Amino acid sequence: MTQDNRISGGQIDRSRPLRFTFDGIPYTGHAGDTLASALLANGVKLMGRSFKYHRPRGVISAGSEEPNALVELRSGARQEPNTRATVVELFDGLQARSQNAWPSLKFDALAINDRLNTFFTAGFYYKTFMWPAAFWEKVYEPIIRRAAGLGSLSKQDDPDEYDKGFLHCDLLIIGAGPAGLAAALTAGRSGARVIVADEDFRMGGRLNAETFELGGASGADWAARTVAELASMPNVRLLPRTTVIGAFDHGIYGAVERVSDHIAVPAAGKPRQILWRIYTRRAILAAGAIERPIAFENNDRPGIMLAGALRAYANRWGVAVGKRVAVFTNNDDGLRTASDLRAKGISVEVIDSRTGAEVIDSVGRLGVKSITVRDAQGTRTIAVDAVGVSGGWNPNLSISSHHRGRPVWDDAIAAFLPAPDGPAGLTSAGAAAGQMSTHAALTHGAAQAAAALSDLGFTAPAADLPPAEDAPVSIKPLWFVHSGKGRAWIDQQNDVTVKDVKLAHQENFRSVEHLKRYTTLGMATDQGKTGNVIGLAVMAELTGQSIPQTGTTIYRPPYTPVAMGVLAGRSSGKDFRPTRLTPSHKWASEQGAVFVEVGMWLRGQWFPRAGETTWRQSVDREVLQTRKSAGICDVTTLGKIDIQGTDAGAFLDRVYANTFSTLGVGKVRYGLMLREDGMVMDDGTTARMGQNEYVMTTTTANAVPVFRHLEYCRQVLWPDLDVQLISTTEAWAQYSVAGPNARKLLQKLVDQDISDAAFPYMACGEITVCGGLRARLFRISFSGELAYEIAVPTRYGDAMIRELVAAGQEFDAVVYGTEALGVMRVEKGHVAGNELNGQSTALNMGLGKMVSKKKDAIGVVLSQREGLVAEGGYRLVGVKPVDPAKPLTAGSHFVATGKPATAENDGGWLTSVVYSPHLGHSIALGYLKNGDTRRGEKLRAVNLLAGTEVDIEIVSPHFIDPEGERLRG
Amino acid sequence: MIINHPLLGPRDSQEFVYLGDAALMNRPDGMAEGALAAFIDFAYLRDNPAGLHRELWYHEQGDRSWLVVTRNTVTHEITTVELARDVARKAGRSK
Amino acid sequence: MRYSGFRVIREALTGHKGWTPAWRNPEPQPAYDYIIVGGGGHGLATAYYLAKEYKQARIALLEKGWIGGGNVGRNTTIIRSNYLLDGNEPFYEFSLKLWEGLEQDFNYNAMVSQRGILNLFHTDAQRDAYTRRGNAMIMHGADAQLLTKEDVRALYPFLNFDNARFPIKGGLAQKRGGTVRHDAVAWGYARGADMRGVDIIQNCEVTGFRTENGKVLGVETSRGYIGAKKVGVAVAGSSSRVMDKVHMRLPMESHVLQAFVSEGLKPVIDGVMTFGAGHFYVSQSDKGGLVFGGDIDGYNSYAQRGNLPVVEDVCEGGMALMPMVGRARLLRMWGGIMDMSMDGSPIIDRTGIDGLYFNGGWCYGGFKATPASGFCFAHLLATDTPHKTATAYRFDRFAKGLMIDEKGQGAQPNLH
Amino acid sequence: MANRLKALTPLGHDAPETVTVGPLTITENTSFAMASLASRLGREGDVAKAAAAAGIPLPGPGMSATGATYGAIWLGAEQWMLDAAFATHEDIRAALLPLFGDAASITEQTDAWVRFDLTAPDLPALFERLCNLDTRALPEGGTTRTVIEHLGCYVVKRSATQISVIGPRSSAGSLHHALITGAKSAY
Repeated sequence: MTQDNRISGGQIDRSRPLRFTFDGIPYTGHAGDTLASALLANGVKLMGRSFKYHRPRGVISAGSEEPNALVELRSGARQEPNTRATVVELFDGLQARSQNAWPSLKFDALAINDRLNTFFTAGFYYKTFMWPAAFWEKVYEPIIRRAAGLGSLSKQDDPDEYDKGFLHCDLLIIGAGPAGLAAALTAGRSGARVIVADEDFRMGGRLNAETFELGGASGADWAARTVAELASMPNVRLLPRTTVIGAFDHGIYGAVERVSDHIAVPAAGKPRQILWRIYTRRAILAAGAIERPIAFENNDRPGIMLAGALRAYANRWGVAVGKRVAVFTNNDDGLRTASDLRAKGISVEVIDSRTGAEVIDSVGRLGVKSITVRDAQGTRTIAVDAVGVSGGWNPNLSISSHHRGRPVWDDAIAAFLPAPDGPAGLTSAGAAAGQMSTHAALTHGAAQAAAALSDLGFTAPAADLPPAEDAPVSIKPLWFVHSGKGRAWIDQQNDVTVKDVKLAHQENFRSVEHLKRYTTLGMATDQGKTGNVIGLAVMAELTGQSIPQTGTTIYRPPYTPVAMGVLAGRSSGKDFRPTRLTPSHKWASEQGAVFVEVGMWLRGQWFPRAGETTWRQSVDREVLQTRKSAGICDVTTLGKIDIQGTDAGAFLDRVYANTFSTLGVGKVRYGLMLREDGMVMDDGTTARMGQNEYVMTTTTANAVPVFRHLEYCRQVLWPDLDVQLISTTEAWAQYSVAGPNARKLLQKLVDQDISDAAFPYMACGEITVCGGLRARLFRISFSGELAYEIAVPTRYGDAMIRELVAAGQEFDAVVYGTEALGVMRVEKGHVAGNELNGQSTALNMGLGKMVSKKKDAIGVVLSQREGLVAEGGYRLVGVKPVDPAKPLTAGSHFVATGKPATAENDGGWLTSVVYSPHLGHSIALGYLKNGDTRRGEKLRAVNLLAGTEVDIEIVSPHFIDPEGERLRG
Repeated sequence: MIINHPLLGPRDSQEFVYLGDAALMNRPDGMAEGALAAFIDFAYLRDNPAGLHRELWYHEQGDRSWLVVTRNTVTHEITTVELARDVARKAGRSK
Repeated sequence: MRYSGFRVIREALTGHKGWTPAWRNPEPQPAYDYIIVGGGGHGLATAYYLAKEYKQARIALLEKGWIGGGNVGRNTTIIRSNYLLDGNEPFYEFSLKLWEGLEQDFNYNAMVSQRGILNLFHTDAQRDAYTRRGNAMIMHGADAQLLTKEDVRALYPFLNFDNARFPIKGGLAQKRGGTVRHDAVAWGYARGADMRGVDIIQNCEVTGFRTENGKVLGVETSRGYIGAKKVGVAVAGSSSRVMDKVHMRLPMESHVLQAFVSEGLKPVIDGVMTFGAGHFYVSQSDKGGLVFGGDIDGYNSYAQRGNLPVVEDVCEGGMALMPMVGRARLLRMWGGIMDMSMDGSPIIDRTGIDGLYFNGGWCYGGFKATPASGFCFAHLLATDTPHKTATAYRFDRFAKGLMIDEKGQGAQPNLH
Repeated sequence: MANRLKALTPLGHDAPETVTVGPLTITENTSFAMASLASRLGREGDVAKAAAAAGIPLPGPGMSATGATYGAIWLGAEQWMLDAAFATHEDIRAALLPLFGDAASITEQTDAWVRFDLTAPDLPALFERLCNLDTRALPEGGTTRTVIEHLGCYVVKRSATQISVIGPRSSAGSLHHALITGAKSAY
């Protein structure tokens, strides 16, 4: 198709034609076009359908405020719903489709809703669809949901990358129109660090869309020259295609740079978009103003648009939207559209409401064909193919209200101005501050920059600004045309009409928030940028109050909708969070280990051997062989904290419920750490390596919170204790070697004597291995076997696992993973993550005797509250099935035999369940009410989720070696 | 938010972990008479003011210092930032 | 006026002239039997049930701004009763049952939509905890199902099953969970209460309580003194501010929770889903917007707005769970003030002052509790005894060591 | 150290790895041994004296410094990370203990970290995508711990064209990946 509506002029590159399709039909445009301007150049006015009534709609704006021209952009996994055609920079090969229409944009079946509009008033759905009760979910809602939404997601993974970053500046200037550029020049020349962000791909703002001159040059040329000068300044950073989305606390702004949205596919390694967090000392909002329409009957037909947009398409993009144009305005700015279009040879009729003339209706289903005008002479119909409407301009103050500051009304421009109590450090300049002429915008921009810089101690030289038009705002407010019974649209996307506001008023939804929520006014993808003030004005008239008395509209971030991908940045897929690898990871990978995520860590879960087809075979072998001979396990992930200082022992006495200051040098003790509320926070062993030197281990999960807690105790609670802390979790590769042959195995590697006499149970010390490598040895056991943990500098962790495996060969030693570790700790009756659930006390765990009441330790006092020590509370028990063949399930609840499985009979639950290959059946730990007195009792373990129940017997939680003979062996 | 660290200057609050009211430094003596009542008050009751709030932040991703930050809970404006250890000592906490 | 489909048709054909205000704007009377402070969901529901179920009269509800302007108007609309602990589950199940009959009860279509809630799990420990919880739910008369990874895949094939840092292993589902059109809940209760004679007084801020000999006499307000025999406070995030007027320190902190909605999209997500390896939960509204949220910002705040780090954290969770949402756009974000209690569970109790009652500490779970909270608070106000499903929600549970700590995080509100 | 074991680098190889992305070179540097030094309570003066005597610089907050044998990074109040050539100071703690006696707590840290040295003409272009640190304004020697891709890392500005990132060793791979993808995006 040819670009029939293309006229001369504009800032498009006619030497670079670009091909694109809309609803499958091929068109061409030019570099510098938006999708909207290119479609309009090709005579396409119908671009979408409205949300509720499926009314045919065209573009009404030339910017990000667009409510109507939403398309699905691109295809396949890159499909992008609800994209505003007015901000899509045209590229070669662009594909766009209309949305929310079926079977086609021109003939949309759901346009039936428009015929039934009298039933679909604001809030009608709250009053009906209630009978019969079951029908809402079965009948009504599915119909409504099918009709809901605008565009669609692809349901495929987004293939693009996104970046995030941080920028720092003295002054952020939001918007690069005349005010923003003048501010930037002033600031740039002062030497301050300046960032200028503009959502457009071409900086200049309205200067690119107007015909008036700045000091003899066209506005666009002046803008281009100024941008070039700014670009040459090393202290100025220009961010075109960058939308500042929100003002956050303490001068932090969010901004989205669209790096690759103007090309078909991002270059390799390059992001589609970047989220910049901009840290500013000052910011200036120079975001211009947004024109608003005047509501009249059937004011939503394709071809009826904002007057300023109409002339922007003509001036910037060389597009005549229509050949017979009407301009309906209540202010002088609308007249500019008429004069600019006439200068391009287009016939324009002006309906100026200030003379008493009004447009009262329009005709044309898929595009406006005529309007009805009422003036002193009466009513007449004018044939048109485009209408420009100007109801005045609203300062684009969105960001100034992000901290919930209330905008203030200004009668002179009949619009709200930015709140005086906006975000700290933010001022407004130019049209965003109500300075509407070009001259005012330039001088105000420069002045606001100078003021901000002066606050920061910079001296700004006076800017040499060109002379420019300085026309006053001449407006006589007209918000909506009072006429017949038809509908006049306020919120075009959500189909909110003047009538809806009237109904809301009638039903007492009069506060602005009620109005908004009841009618959905301003809730569409444009967030009411063009419509909100009109809605307020209608309500004001109905309540007999002024607009500011009726309320203000404040905006929330983001300024325009933001792709969720860019807010996630690179934290998606496998890179959602970093991965921590253990020192034996390389070796384990070579063995074909199965890994499991444990927090950020990847740990070996089990190590299958040839011939093993189920995980149980591997785990059973690892357990049995460890108990029979020896097993090796990487336990590096346990937190390690180096605690030194002359008061280190006293410190440990306060953070552990049990006593540590009495621990001898070269000894290890199991410690129980409570939260101040008396619940168990963590457990682990702490070794006394020297007089003033301890090494604490924490659980893998709590390494970070425990360290934080210890620092709190050290710095905040007892600031004069001589204690120093540092984490050494990563510094040491630590392996557990367990089983009857553990000593023999280790002795092959350890250079010193580790006989029971030389290195008894719960001993620790610094040793060397493999001919002189410094290492640490701890004789501790989680499995219940004779066991050691040996630590070597992490860089030798890989070599050490290989040494251990080699040394273990003669004993048929195995390497075991977290599953076998779990089996053995349950067999031994040690509590772990499932028991350390933050809801349990030491008493619950059967460790009440460890809580020393002779000293003031964290959590001791509150652990003694009546409800926590009362009879009948949960106590740790062991559980075995009466029939060994029956498997148990963790999370099953204890129910007395013969009682129904209801809450009254809920006796507790099975916390951890494993299959014990040693015993040949399932075993479990559990919390059972009064469990310490119920050994031998028979109950049921009920799992209602699976519909199973198992007869069980309550036993000691120590299934293996309750006397601890093995570990002392 | 930005916390003006007394040693390191302005740092993003993302580097910090928040604990709560700085009154959490006034841990009662667990061996004293009436300790239980004192601990219940200490652990569970808060002024929770709408306005100036002295609160504990931990520079977990920085220098691991605990800070007392005075911040307005309505505007989020931060007026003072001190090292918690100094504040604690001034308040008479020692060993 | 009774709402019905027939009424909608009749009004449509006669120009909608017959619709009357959904509630009146009465002037305050000098005194009432009951004053409810707070025109949020819980206050409105309390007034409604006090009038309807407990047949009380002379009730006023005082709201400092406009009704429904607090958290009932700014939440993620989820209803569920998938709680673990004995102190909570009967209450939330009672609430869910009230939701199930609510629209017919108050003659307003709040779009109660039981499309199910699914809590995903990613580790064996999470599976064990959800098994414990699911069983507890069923034992309390609620519904629960444990889904396998394949069950989840059948429901939501577009989730990240193959390239996940923390792979999905299954989920705990409650089919009766779902969503409700949040604003409509406030309006439905307001209209129902108004129809039963409750005076809903907007723009009336309580500035103090008048007491004598440990008994409440009435409230000072921005519109003058109003006497009352009993006063019930249900002001959520403002709880500490209001109760400070009688010098009561509460076991809670006020925190900001942000919530988010995307642009309208054709239906992709049928029910409610929570990610188990990050902070993200999501549903899709009847209008097509993805409604989602995550964790609280984590610092005390009364600002009703949050900051970017949490926005980013939530979207990271969203992308990790369903990578298709990269190209969906976040449309709007907002912040509500949560009355975060010290154990993550609420309080519905008497206070040290005779005739003054308190309802709060809802954390970020207040919306789903709205009907039962109102019902139980009305019960307490009318009978001076706790409702049988709310007996654990007492102030003294902290002193006694009877915390209801679902997450096991202890006395740190920002971790609940 | 006399033993028969073979050490691996943090990235899991026999020798340190070097990667080039456009103008940027990322080098895994294993040539330094590290230990933390924390002054005992009230012994700050002794620590300062001992350090001065041994030629060990103890820089102030947010800074690092290099001496003849030892370099130092400020970690926190009265706490530093000292480094020295691995070849001569593999057992760095043993070397430091006699210098400070009981005035300081010293903990070996060599293997807790991975150090990447990044060299490029315009490093801020990369670092603005990695962390919230104004590397343009940071002075030479400026050093701070901050977050890179969820990981707590020390960033040490050695010169306008060289910055070291010292991160947790177990996440060396993830950190390396983040540096490379960031570089591909930035350059």
